Amino acid sequence: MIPIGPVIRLYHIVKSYGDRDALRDVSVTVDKGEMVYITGPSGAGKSTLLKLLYGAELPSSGKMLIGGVDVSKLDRHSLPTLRRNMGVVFQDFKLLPRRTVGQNVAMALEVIGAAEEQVRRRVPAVLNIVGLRGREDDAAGVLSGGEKQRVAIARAIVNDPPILLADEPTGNVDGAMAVEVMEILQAINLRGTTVLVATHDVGLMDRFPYRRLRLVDGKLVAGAAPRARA
Amino acid sequence: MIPIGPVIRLYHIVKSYGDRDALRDVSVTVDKGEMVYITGPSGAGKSTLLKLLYGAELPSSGKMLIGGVDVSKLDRHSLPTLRRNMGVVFQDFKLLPRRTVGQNVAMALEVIGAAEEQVRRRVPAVLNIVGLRGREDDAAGVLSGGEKQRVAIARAIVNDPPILLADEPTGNVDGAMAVEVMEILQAINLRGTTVLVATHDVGLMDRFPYRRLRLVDGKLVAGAAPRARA
Amino acid sequence: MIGVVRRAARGIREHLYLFFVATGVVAAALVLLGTFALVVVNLQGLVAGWQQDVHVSAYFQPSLGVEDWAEAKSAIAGRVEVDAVSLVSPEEAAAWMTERMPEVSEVVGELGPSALPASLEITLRAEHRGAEAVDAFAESLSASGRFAEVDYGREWVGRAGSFLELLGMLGVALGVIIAVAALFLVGNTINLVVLARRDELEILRLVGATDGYILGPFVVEGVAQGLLGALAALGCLQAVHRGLLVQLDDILPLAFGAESLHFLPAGLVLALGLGGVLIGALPAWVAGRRFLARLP
Amino acid sequence: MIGVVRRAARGIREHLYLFFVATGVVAAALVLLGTFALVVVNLQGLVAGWQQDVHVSAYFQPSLGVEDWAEAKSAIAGRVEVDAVSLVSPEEAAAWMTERMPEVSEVVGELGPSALPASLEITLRAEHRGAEAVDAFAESLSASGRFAEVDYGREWVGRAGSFLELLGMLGVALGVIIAVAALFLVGNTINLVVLARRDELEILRLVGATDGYILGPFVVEGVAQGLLGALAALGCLQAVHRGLLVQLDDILPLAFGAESLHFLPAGLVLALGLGGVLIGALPAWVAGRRFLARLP
Ligand SMILES: Nc1ncnc2c1ncn2[C@@H]1O[C@H](COP(=O)(O)OP(=O)(O)OP(=O)(O)O)[C@@H](O)[C@H]1O
Ligand SMILES: Nc1ncnc2c1ncn2[C@@H]1O[C@H](COP(=O)(O)OP(=O)(O)OP(=O)(O)O)[C@@H](O)[C@H]1O
Ligand SMILES: [Mg+2]
Ligand SMILES: [Mg+2]
Repeated sequence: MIPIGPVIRLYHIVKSYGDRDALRDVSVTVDKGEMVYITGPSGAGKSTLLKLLYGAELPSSGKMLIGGVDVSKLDRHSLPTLRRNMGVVFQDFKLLPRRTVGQNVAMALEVIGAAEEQVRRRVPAVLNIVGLRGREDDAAGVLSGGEKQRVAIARAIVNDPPILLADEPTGNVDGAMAVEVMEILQAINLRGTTVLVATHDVGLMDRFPYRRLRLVDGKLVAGAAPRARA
Repeated sequence: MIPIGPVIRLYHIVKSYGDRDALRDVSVTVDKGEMVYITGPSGAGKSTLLKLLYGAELPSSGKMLIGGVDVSKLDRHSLPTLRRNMGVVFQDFKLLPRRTVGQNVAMALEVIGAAEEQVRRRVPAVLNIVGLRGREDDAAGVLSGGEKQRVAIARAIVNDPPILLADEPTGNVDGAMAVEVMEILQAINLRGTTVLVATHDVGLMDRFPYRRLRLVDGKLVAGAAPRARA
Repeated sequence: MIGVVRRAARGIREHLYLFFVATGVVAAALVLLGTFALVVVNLQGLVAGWQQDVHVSAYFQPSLGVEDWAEAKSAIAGRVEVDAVSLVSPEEAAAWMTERMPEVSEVVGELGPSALPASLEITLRAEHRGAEAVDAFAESLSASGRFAEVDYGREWVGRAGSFLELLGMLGVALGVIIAVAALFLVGNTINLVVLARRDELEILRLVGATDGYILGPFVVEGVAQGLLGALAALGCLQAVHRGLLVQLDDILPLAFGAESLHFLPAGLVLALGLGGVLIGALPAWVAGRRFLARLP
Repeated sequence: MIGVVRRAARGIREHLYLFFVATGVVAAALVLLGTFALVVVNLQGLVAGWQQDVHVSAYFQPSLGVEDWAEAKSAIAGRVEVDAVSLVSPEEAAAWMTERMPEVSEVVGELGPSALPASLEITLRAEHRGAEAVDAFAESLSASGRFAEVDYGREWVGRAGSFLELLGMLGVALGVIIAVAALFLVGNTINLVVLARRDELEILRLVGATDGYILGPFVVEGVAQGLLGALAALGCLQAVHRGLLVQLDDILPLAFGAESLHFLPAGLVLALGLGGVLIGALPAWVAGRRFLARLP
């Protein structure tokens, strides 16, 4: 893993909802190929930070560059391009309950126009990685919480995105499975993907030590810059 | 906490979905006023067990008594009575996103016909307990994951139910908050409420030691009977 | 009771869009039904008006005199079918003919005032203006032996009568089609509204609400939708009616004689309101119940 | 392209209920429009048939003879307004009168065959049967000085004409009302369908789908809804048509003469199909786009 310059740069980002500030003056740099935690207590702004990165929200002020592109004022027609270059594990999964596990995962390949043959090959492969081999044809809606979470992870990694954002990807799985999930993310990171993981599992962060961006009440209190430069 | 006999009794409960068995021959007794963990890996059947208890699913076979009433074949018109005597923290929260936090919590009081004055008194009180004082008028849909989870807890405890079922109530909160949540559940248990908590947080179970019903692949592998009798 | 209404009001506020869609659909359904009723009521009035032109002319035998004429007139005036009878003397007949048929006026003039027979002009009551009733009536006059000829524009009676019958049938057929379509459309909409609010129903049920507790405000909202929809529909219908009146100002007198377009009679207006409440509340109740029945 | 259709098929399978609701609403809208068109087409045919009864009778001056009559006939036959002209000789007129007005037949008989004037019976082309056109035509005949009298049932011409005009206006008014209601109803339904599928749209957008990728299958589903709805509507309309034919079998000949009920002309059937596709696909596109525009 050779850092080759920043891929994500945030300058003085503020995000307010009415009179509540979810993020206050956050400036962060993430290098290409880095793996970074976003941590902090409930309501600190972790998910909000990720939402800004995948364009679900626009910052109230400040500037945001992803791969050199200013995404702080991206119009909605450029968003799909940004999102095709990102895998996102949503905190609430965002699966389609009536589609099968396989179809939910395939979705991320279909929207980028992947060939059918590639879909047939990749989908079972990633389901195998997250331990859901054989569940391909079950409706996503009937899965257990932890199973849904793993489908969400499978969908986020199926098209080998350059950037992976994971919002509490181990919140619904037991300790052993959480370690497995972290190992999956680590393996992806080792292949060159930039990985941002929002989590509050201190044990896990201790076991897999990477830089921690710590948010408290919307303020970044630690980990603003890559370790080498800090 | 004086155990005064079993309030929940399960005899050879089986729950199958098609050819998948979520629960296989589970027999369990829970005493009145007890606090019990339901644990096991992802997909082991924890949520399914709770769903049977609050009547969201009927068992495929076996017998289930709650407070002496056979609920294994309860018709749907008797379900409301059962549910009014239970607080449930759902794994996916089940909040109404467009209603305010206060309204979501008040809902559990309104359905039992509580007086308006009681609603005005109890709702802020429980929101205070779960650390959401001042968020009463925010729409539930805009809350962070951990905040939603705490609203769900507040709703489950607002009407002081004799039985409390909590499905992974600490999955979306950080360590310190998880301890707080456990302390809340403990306090409620100390007031006489029977509490069942599905969780896979081993650290928490070690810190708050109660009986553990351990499910693996739908089979109960430990903790079938209260400690005193086991 | 107050609780139900308050919860219904909250439901409306929270789902304002859904409420207005449902209200709009109820209104649209009622506008269709009401417009249809408006047209039927007016066309029936129109054709019934034409039917008033149906007269039976009974020409006396030349052998009868003034006294016989008067006697026959009062006898016929006493019959249930008869609305009015007037006697046309030979002089009046000649005058009428001279006016209406100028080409034969000379001939009539040459023949003198009593060349044409005296006759009775009989108007029948509305219930007895059907082709068959008129046939039977004319037959009975002929059978009395007093008249040389009984005449009543058989063709015209038949045409207006069967047109009225046709309108009646069309009215029933179209009415049924429109009513079925209206019910179907409102039912569907309410179903979709229930679908859009499925989470709410499911969650209420999970926290221990009874079916009645959940359905109560739903039905109240349905009543509100129905009432508002009916009001909106009446407004639209009034506008249509006014618009037509203005447009048809110069045509109407020709087609209707002195008559004008009617608005719906009060009974139908009331029916529209009640219908609105019904097609607002009933599907809400049915759809809500059906959805709840599927929940555990 | 194949991908879009396949995804549309999947969308239909996954939301079969929504698909059939939308199709049903399109069908209901088209049945309303089609029934309306059916009624208008047939009533217009009916009243136009009545208008054919409009004849202008022009009675020659007594001073003119057979040759003048023939000359006038061919001159008038050459005019653009005129469809057909026939000459009624005094003998024919007498025969007609004897038949139609038996009460004066004796009188006519006494006067001999040439007592009545010769006349021309003129039928006008359909475009020239309006009250004003007939007025003008009659005027021009009178002005020629050849005729002692020009007669044309002014009242009847006016009545049929203004009834036709009334129908036309009613037709436009009702057509607009029904069309607006239909669009409103279909639009609402599709909006509700989009609402029911909002999660799908939102999630597709979140994983990087473009608006086009999301809307494509949506519009294809709309086309399918429209086509199926139009087919169903045509089936219903045929059934209504048949049903009316059976019901009206005995009434029609009286009201229409030899005529019968028409089904919609091919052009209107085609319009119905296209209209179905349009009101199926267009609101799907509009509603989908509007919903997507609100998503980040
Ligand atoms: N749309 C919104 N409107 C108003 N407030 C919002 C909105 N979205 C988020 N917030 C608030 O912003 C704060 C940060 O939310 P965020 O979801 O980023 O927290 P988080 O760090 O992810 O917490 P958790 O660990 O509980 O998921 C919370 O207090 C939340 O209530
Ligand atoms: N309606 C259903 N149809 C089919 N399979 C189901 C259904 N509900 C649950 N299952 C399966 O039953 C198993 C047990 O599910 P359950 O939700 O009880 O697991 P859990 O112990 O709560 O897991 P987690 O910790 O991930 O929440 C899972 O494999 C799940 O996929
Ligand atoms: Mg979060
Ligand atoms: Mg579970």
